[in-house]
Amino acid sequence: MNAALLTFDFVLLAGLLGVAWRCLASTDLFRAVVLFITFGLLLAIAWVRLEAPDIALAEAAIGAGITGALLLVTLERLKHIMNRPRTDTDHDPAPPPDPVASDADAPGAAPTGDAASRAADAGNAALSCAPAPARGRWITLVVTVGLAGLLMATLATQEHDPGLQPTVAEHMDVSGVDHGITAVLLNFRSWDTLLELAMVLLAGLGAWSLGRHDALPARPTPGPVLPGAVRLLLPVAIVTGVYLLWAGSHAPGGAFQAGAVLGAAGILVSLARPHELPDPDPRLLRIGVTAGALLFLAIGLWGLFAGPALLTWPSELAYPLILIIETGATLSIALTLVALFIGGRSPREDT
Amino acid sequence: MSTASPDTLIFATGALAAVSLGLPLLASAWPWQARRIGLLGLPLAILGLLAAVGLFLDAAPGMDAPAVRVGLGGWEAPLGVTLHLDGLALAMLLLNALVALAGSLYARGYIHTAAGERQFWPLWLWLWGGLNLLVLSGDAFNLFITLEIASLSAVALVALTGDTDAVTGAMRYLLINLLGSLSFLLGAALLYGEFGVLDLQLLGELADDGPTVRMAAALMLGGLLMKAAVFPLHVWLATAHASAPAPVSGMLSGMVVAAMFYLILRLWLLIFAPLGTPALAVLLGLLGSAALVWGSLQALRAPRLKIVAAYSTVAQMGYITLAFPILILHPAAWPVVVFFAFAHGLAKAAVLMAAGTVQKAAGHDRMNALGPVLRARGRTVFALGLGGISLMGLPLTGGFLAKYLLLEAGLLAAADTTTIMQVWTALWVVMVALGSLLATAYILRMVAPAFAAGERNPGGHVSAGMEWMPLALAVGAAAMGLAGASLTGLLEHTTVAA
Amino acid sequence: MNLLLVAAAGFLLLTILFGLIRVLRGPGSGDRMLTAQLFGTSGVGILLLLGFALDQPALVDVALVFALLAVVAAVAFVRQHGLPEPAGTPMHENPVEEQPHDPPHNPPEDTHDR
Amino acid sequence: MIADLLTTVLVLAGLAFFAAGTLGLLRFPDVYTRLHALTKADNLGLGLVVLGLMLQAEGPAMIFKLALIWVLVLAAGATAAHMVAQRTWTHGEFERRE
Amino acid sequence: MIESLDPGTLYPFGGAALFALGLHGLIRRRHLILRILAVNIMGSGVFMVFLGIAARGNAPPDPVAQALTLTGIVVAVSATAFALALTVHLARLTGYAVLLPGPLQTHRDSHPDDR
Repeated sequence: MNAALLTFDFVLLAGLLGVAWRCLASTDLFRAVVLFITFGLLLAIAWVRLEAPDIALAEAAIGAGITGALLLVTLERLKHIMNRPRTDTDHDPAPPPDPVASDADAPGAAPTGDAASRAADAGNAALSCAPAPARGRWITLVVTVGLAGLLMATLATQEHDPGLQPTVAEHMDVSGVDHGITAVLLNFRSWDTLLELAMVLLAGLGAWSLGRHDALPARPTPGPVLPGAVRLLLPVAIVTGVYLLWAGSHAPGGAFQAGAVLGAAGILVSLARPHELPDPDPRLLRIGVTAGALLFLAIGLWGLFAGPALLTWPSELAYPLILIIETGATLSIALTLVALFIGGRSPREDT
Repeated sequence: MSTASPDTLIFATGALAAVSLGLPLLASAWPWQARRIGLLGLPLAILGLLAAVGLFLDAAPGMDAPAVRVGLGGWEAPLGVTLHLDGLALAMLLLNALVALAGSLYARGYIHTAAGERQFWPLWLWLWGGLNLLVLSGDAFNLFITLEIASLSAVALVALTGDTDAVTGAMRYLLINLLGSLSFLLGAALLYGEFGVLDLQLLGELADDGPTVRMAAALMLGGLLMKAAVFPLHVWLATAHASAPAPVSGMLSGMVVAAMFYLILRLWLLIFAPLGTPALAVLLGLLGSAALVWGSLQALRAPRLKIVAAYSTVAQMGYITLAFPILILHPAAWPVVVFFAFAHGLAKAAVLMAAGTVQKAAGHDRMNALGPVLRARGRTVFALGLGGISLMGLPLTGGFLAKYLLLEAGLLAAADTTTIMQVWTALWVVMVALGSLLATAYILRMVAPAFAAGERNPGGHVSAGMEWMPLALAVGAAAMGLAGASLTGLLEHTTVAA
Repeated sequence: MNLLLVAAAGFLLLTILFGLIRVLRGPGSGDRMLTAQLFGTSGVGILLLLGFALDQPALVDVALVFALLAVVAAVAFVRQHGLPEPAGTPMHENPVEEQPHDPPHNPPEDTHDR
Repeated sequence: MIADLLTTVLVLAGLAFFAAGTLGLLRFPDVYTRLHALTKADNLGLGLVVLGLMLQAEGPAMIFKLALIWVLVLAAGATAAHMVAQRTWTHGEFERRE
Repeated sequence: MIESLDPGTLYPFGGAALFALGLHGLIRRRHLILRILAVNIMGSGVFMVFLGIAARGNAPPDPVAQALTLTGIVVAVSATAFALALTVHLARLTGYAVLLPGPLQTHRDSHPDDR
């Protein structure tokens, strides 16, 4: 049995390394992105093999739902920018050289293939990129292989250390939940989780500070397939999100996985857009994005004044407090991920 | 027993952390009032900080361990995240407070469009708060997250001006930061793999001389050296610092780079000190000297005021890198690094903000066409000059005090080592002197047009804050020369690994 | 029984690795997207088989999330987002009034890629 | 015992369809034929595996969850295949096998 | 040999290899999207090392290391989302999505007044 599992592990690791190598060595961006999505899938399976279902859940929700869609839309935006007729000369007086001409000689950039797919990607010419420059090839290879060797040698010398698992098991009864990871995330090391919510919020603020997002008119589709799929998937996604949030206290799940699933559902709706997206008042959107972290800190302050230190939950109140915090965090994360996907701040903010 | 009982200090530490996170969160939730939240909240937070310093100074002699350790969430070291407040942390909090306050009052006049304020102030408070939390934290993984928060807010602020150079610089800065943070995290992972503990102080007690600690040291210190723009990895600094809004450049050159060196010092004092070998000392010395020479030469060549200041940061960071070889031979001299961070932080923030004022007034900052504006604006030129003098290290300024202590430590270190190391230490001492000479050259190049005769044209309108703040910082940098004793007193109470 | 399930999961993993050939060679982006969709399904299959082989019922939730979100990437691929910027409000107008030093330098001379 | 035997048969049949799907994906000449291979692997391949696993499931909740997963994968496969085909059809000129 | 290679020891080696692969890609490739993917792959390598450490030995996995990895994944996603937004913004400004070579592009010595 564990011989079969061992071969499974070897094949999985070989697949991971192969996909990662091909992804970083490809000269066509779209192929790199698809390989990266596959890499995320294999990674989730690797986390399953490492007995970390929570992380596999997060990797699945974030890898399949958020990062994949974000990369694909970024490629579309880059393609739109590159192919836009350069009328606005104030930014770039000399029009950039034609991409296809300069990259025609790049090896592997123009594979032969059936006409339809090739023609379908005429617009993708902007997405091909030159292979890595020749100079400095060997030095980087030697450095990175040396680093990998050193890391593996160091890891080989480390014998098994039980880590903090016994201490966590010891304090589980006081933590208010009976799932190890949620107890660590929201009770023992809740300061890390609070700062991590701040990090998600900060990424949203940074993306908003760069500029406004494109216009988002309704885009009715000719056929019934997409609206039908959205109508089916949306309620199931919301129910799954709430289920994951609820299950977090006693089984794999929790605020981030639920937030990512709800965020992915929001991204699906903002992509399909059967009818005009509700454009919320910018002030409410800003409060909504910050609510998760603010609520977390506010409840934590109570510990600062009453209890021994900041972020202390009294053990009998721990479970309801943790649930409230997780709900707030889920909503804020979902909102921020959709805002990050849409790209800029809403034009209403600057009027 | 001490007069102020430690639990007021524990409350103060917790309150400092809560305010450093609360202010930015409030500003992010209500960006329309973010400017008012910043201008009211920052002074209050700094008053609280001064109170905490007072409490700490008279409670510290009585406390057994020279640091206040707060287990957040009520969970003690190995399980929970601990905040670690000692003399070194308080000194860096003070520096962060001074530069942030001056930057905020400066930014009041510098950014006057409503849209700009809504974007600038939340990110600005996140940068200040992130650096505070970085200094307070005593846990390896928590340091990774605070590093990410500080770096991301700094990158977003650099990209705020929206012109080509700013966004290019911001992108390069972001990639370097992500690389640095990931190597820091891998180092922390290796340490956790070996010792099963993440708290820095506990790691210091457990750390031996094995391959894991050596590899973790290489990864963590390498990542931080990248973020601190030490010589071979400094490429990102000039573009990012030169094209950012002036208060942000001041904060970046003044505090962010110094915070990275603070973290290197903290890890060095607690965990990695026994790894210091003479070979490492020579390597760091060579890097520092190369940074000094190369940065100064670039500063001499740069056509724009802000770029001169940015390259001078690369050069001055060479000084701090030079301090480490002397530290390896003479460990007790570690306060030199903090003195340099303070002197350089205040002086460089003054110079960059003054350069921002000149640029705002003249419409550009190309040095060969700044004569009229410099001649007309006495206060700004005085700020530039005074900050420059502290960078040069002329007597009675903060820069002089730091260089003097470095030279003194160098001579002490040279007294009791092998002859080869004495030769190398002598070389570092010579490099420090050479660095001062080069600094004099590029500072005078910046200020010289003001003394030549010629027409005077004050250029565009500049708000009062933009004139007085650089001056205040420059005076602070100079006055720091006289306040050396109190800073040393504060730094005495710092946890240093046995 | 568990041995069979693990072997089946391994077989599905091999089908994914073979499918990679189509991703590498596939001339058009449509082919690559289809292959990514097939990998999603095989991924769900592997997770379910492993879930029952190692009796970790949580893996069924992971498979559920994968099944749910498999369509998001395909929709993102199809629904291009390439819409024009809002009229009259250039995307990168400077929120912070920074004096533009001067028009940006002309593009670099050496070969570059995009 | 019967359940284990049935599960084995069903899972192996499911694998056969997955293999057929992958083989079809590699061998078929153009986009439109490849998507048929993909959808076969979806509905029948996974369907049979899910049926096989249902026999091993303990409670009705797990059986329902497995069925839900299968329906979702069906929907995802159908939608993706349709949209990809539509996009290739509208963007690329029609490619017919002479 | 077979028994000693449980996931806890095997996967950290894979993680180290992924970290090095990502670093190689980050240094070599100059297109920003590929560099962001390289950073993500490096991050996955670090998380694989962390989770490998958590799963060592036959004791139940260490929840602290897994919680840290979850936190790291969310931090990596937000940093990636911001990096992609910055890349699109850079492409809008300069027309290229690649960092131009050379340390400093802002030398204005090519400015008409300076010549």
